[in-house]
Amino acid sequence: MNAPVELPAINVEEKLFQNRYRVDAGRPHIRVIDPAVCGRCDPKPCVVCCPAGCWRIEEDGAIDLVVDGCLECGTCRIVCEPKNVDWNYPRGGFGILFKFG
Amino acid sequence: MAEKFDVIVVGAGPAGNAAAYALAKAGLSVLQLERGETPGTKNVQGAILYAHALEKIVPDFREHAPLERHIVEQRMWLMDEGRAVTGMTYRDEGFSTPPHNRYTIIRARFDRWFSEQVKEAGAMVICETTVTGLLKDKNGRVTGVQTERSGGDIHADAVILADGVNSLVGQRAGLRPEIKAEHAALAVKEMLFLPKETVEARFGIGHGQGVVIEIAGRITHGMLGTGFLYTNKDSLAIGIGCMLSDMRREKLTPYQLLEGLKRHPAVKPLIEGAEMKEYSAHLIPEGGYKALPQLFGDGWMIVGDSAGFVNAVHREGSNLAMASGRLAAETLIELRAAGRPFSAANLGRYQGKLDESFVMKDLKKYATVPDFLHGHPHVLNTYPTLLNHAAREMLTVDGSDKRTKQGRIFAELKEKRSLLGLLGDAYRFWRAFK
Amino acid sequence: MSDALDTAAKPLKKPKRVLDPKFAAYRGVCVFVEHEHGHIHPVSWELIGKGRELANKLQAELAGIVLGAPGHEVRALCDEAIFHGADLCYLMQDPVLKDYRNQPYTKAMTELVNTFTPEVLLLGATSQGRDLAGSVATTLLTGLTADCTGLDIDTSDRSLLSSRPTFGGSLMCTIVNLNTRPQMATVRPRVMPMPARDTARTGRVIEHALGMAEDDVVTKVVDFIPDARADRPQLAFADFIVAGGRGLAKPENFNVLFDLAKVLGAEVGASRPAVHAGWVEADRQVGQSGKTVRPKLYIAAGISGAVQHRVGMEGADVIVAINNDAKAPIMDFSNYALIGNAVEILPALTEAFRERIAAARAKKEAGGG
Amino acid sequence: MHIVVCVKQVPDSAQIRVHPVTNTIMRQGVPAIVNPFDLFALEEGLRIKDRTGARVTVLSMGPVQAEDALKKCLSYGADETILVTDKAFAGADTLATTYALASAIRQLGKQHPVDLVFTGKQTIDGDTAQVGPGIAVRLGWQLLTYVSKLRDLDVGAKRIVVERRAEGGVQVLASRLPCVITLLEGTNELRFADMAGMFRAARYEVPHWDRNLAGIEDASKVGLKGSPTVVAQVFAPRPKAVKAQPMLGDTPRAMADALLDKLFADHPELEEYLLDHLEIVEAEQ
Repeated sequence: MNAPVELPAINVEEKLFQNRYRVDAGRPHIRVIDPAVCGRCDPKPCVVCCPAGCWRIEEDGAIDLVVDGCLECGTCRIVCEPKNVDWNYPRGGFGILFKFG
Repeated sequence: MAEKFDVIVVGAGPAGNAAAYALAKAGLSVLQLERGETPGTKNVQGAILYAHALEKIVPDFREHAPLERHIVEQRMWLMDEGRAVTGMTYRDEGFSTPPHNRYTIIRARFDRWFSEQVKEAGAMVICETTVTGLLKDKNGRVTGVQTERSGGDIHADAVILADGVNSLVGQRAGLRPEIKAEHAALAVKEMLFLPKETVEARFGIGHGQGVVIEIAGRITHGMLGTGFLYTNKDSLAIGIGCMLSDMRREKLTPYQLLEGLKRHPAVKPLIEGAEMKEYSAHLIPEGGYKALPQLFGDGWMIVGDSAGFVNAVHREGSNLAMASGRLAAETLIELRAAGRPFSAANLGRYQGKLDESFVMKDLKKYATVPDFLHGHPHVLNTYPTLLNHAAREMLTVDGSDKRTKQGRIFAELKEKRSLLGLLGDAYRFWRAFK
Repeated sequence: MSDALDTAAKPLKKPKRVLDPKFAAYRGVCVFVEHEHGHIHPVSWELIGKGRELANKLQAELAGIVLGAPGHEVRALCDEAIFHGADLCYLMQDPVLKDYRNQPYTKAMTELVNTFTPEVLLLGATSQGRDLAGSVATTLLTGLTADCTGLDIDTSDRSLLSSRPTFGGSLMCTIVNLNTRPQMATVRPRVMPMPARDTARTGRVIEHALGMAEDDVVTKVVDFIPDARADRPQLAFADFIVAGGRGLAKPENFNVLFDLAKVLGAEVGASRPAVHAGWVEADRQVGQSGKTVRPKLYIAAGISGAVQHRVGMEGADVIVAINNDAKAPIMDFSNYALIGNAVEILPALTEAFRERIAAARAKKEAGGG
Repeated sequence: MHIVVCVKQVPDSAQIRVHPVTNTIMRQGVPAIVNPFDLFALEEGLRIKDRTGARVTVLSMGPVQAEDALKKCLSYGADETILVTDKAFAGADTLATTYALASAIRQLGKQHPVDLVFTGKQTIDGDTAQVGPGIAVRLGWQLLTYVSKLRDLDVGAKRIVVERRAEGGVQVLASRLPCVITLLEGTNELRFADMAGMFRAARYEVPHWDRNLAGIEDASKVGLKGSPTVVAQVFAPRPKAVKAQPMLGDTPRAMADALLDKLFADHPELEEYLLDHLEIVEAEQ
C-alpha cells in the first residue's frame, strides 16, 4: 500500500558533527552479545532504525557497531528481536550531552 | 558510615525534579541522582511546558524560569508525503493575556533551572552518576540504590524511579517488563536557529508569542506517527516520530523521514536558511493505559516516562510527568507526617491519587486507541489523503459543477474505503476516542 | 537571551593610552633564532621574513638573536639570519647556553632586551619558544600575544597589531600592547611565508656576555632522545601523516600505507574503526578519542570522515582524501580527492612521490644550490 | 608535601560556532567545563598524593560560577579548593592573572609550604600557554614546561627528574623543588571519582578569596589596569568550507601524477619542506 519512496540518502554524520559528545574512549556502552546471531538476522532492524547510524553492515555481512555518535535512545535494544544487545548507559557525564535537548 | 536519606530520586527530568522539589520543600532529606553532566543534558522533548502542572509545584515559576514563547496558535496539519497539506488552525488572543497556559521551552536550560530550584529547596543533587541497581532486603523491600561509582551503595526509606522511558533500573530490578516495539515511538528532532525577527515574521506572531504545529498523515509514509514544528525565541524545533514496530518493518531511516518533513512544501519556507545546531533522538512511551507497569511496591514508586505516563493522542507527556512526580511526593509526605512506613500497602495511596487525577483518567479514556490505530493504520493514512484530495477537488475551479466534484470525492472515498468500512471506522473511532 | 556577539569586522577600537616615556626610545625588531641539537627550526627564518616587513614599516633595523655554546655553528646561524633578511645579529656564546634551559635563556633574552631595547620581539610558538616567551614577558612585565597567525604595524603609533584565533579557532581577534615595550608575540610554525635566502646580504654581529655561571643554573640536562629514535609513533608532532581507515578492508592493505609513509618520512595514523578492528595499534588512532594532529600534509586513505575522526585532523594544512565514495563526508573538508580504490591508488601514489622526490633531488644536486 | 594545581573554567570552545550567514558567534548552549588540559595536571597531582600522601589544593581564578569547576576537581580527591574571585580582576590578561595566582600561592604557602605547582599546557579559550611560565617567574621557581613524564620525585632531597617534550625529541631534565610544571596532554587518564568524593563535593563550600585574602597589595597589577595587552577587534575567520577537487586520470598512476602536479603547484613550499624534512629523517636513521 506504500508507494515506493525515494527519500534522499542522508549523511547522518553531518548532523552528529553539530552535537556535543564526551566519548568514553575504550569503554563502549553498547555491545553485541553474540555476533553469530547478527549474522543470521535478516533484515537487520537496528541498522535501519538507529537514528545515529551506529549500526552498519560490513561488506562480509557482519555487524559493525561504533557507539561514539550514539544518542542513547534505546531503539536498538527494543527492535532487536533475538534480544542480542547488551545495552547500558555510558559512565556518568560521558556520551551525548545535549546542548538544547 | 553509609549514606542514608529519607528518599532517593533517580533522574532529573520533569518527573524527578517535581518529586525532589516537593519532598525537599516538605523537609524530607532527599538525594537526587542524575547521570548527565548537568540536569537536561540527557533529556529531549518537543518541547511544550504546561503551566497548570508546574504552577502546583513552583507557583511563581513565570518570574524566573527560562521560557521561550507562550503559545497563542495551534495548527493541526494533515500532510501527504510531499505536496499538499490540509488542516485546522486555532488562534486565540486570549492566550496572550497572562497567566499564559502553555509555553515552548528548551529542555537543557529548563531542566537546569528546575534543578536549581530543587537544590534551593534543600535537596542534594549529584550529577554524572548512573544508578545501576536497587538495594533490597531479604523480603524484597527496596532499601536504596547501587551506583556505578565505587562505594556507591546509598540507603533510603523510599526510591522514586524517574529514570526516563527506557526505565532500565526498574527493569533490571525485576519491577517492570521491557518495553515492546509496539508501545514505543522513536522521534528524531533538530534545533534550527533563526534570528528572532525571522521567526516572528514567518509565523505571524509578536514578541513572546508562539505557534505550535502538530503534523500527521502520509508524511510518515504509512507508518503510525506524527511530526511537529514548534517556535522558540530564536530557534525552531522540528521533529518526526513513528512507532518502532512500524519502523522495524519499513526501510526508512529516521533521518530520512525527518528530511522528508523538512522538504515538504508547507514546511520548507518556514525553516529556510536556519542553522541546525543539534540533532537529537528520544523514545516516547505510547503503549498507554494497557502498557502501564506496576507503579509502586515496598519502598519504591515509578513516575513520569519511566512509568509510561504519556497521553499520545494529545501528545502530552511533561504534564503527566510533573503531576505523577508531585503525587508520589505527596504520598510520601503524608505517610511520613502520619509516621507510617513506605510499605507497598501504604504506597497504594499513590495509585489512588493518580486515579483521581487527569493522569489516569486521560490514560483510561484512550486505553484502546493504541490497539485501534495498530489495527487500522489506514486511519492516519487513507483519510488524510482523502481529505487532501477532497480539498484539492473542491478548491480547483475547473468549470465542473460542485455536485460532480462531490461525486468524485465520494467515489474515491468509496473506492478507498467501502461505505460499510467507512461506517465501521467511524463507529470504532467514536468508541476509542469517546 | 540571544547572546550573539556581532563580529562583522568593525574598525579597530584602541583605548587611548600615552606610552611611558622610558619606552618611547625603544626601536627595532628582534627575532629569536631557535635551534636544538644542530637543527634550526624553520619558524626562525619565517619570522625573520615577517620581521623584515615590520622593520621596514617602522623604518627600523631587524636583528636576529642567537644564543648557544661557543663554536662555528652559532656563527653560521648569524650568517643565515642575515641571508634571510636580518640587518644584524646579537650573539651570546656561552657553554651554559649549550642546550635549551629556561633559566639561562630567560636571563640571556632579558639581558639583550634591556641592553638593545627593541620595540618588537618575535619568537616561534614552539615548545621552546612558548616556554621562553612566557618567562621573558613576565620578567620584563610586558605584554605577550601567543600563537599569532597575523602581524602588522599601525604606523600612526608604531604599535604591533597581532591577530590570533580564539575560542578554539572559531573566531579571530586583534590584540595590541598599549603601554609597555617590547611588544612580544609568538607565531605558529608554517604560518608566515619562508623568505628567500640571499647569500649576497651582509650584516654585523654584536656579541654580548651572558653573565651567568653553570652553578647558578638549577636545572640540568640529563639526556635528549631524538624523535627518529623514539620507538612510539609521534603522531601529534608529525609534519606528514598518511592515515588508513576501514576502506582498506584488510589489515594487510596497511602495508601499502607504510610504504608511502617511508617514502614521505611520514607517520602512519588510523581511524577509530581500523584501530577498533585491531589492524593497527591504538597509538596510531587520530580523532576524538585518539590524537589531534596538525600536520602539513594529511593523506586519508579509505577513511569516510566520521565526525569523531574529523575533529582530530581538520587542522591539517592540506588534506588529500582517497576514497571510492565521492560523496563520503571527508570530501566536505579535504582539499584534493582521488576517487577510487585506495588499495590500488596508494602504490601508484608512492611511485609518483618517489620519482618526484628523486627528480627534485637530482635537480638540486645539479644546480649546486 | 603540598601540591597546588591551577585550573580554569572555560567555555567548551568546540561548541562555539560562527553563524555562516550572519557572522555572529552563536553562543547558545555553550556550557562551561574544566579546561581539559588542566585535568591531566590534576590527575598527576592526585597520583602523587596517592603515592606520598601529599596535600593537593586546587586553585582557580575567575567569576563566581567557576565554583562548579572547583567542586568537580574536589570530587576526584583534592583536599581543598580556592577560588580567587574579585570584580577588580575583570579583564585580567596573563600578566595580571599570574600576579594574582602567584600571590594566592604564596598565601597558601604560609599554612602549608608549597613544593610543586601543576598547570595544564594551555587553555582551550585563551591558548596562550603563559600562565605556567608567568607564575614561575613571579615565584622565582624553576619552570618545566610540556612535561610528559615524572621520572623521579624525591621530596626530602627536593629533587625532581622529568621528561619534557622539545622540538624534534624528548629532553630529560633534573631540577629542584619548589618548581612549576606545565603538563602535556595525554600523560595520564583522569580517574573516575568514587561516591564518597561525589558526596564531599556536593556538601563542599568553595572558599572565595578576594584581593586581600589572596594577598594582593598592589591592586593596579590586577584586572584591566594591570594588563598591557587589550583586545582591539574580534572578527570571523574566512570560512574554511572547501569541497575536495577530484584528480582526474584513467589509471591510478595518472591520478597520482595529476595530484602531485596540482599539490605542488598550489603549495610550492610543501615540496621544499618535504625535501628538507626527508634529509633530516634520513640523517637520523
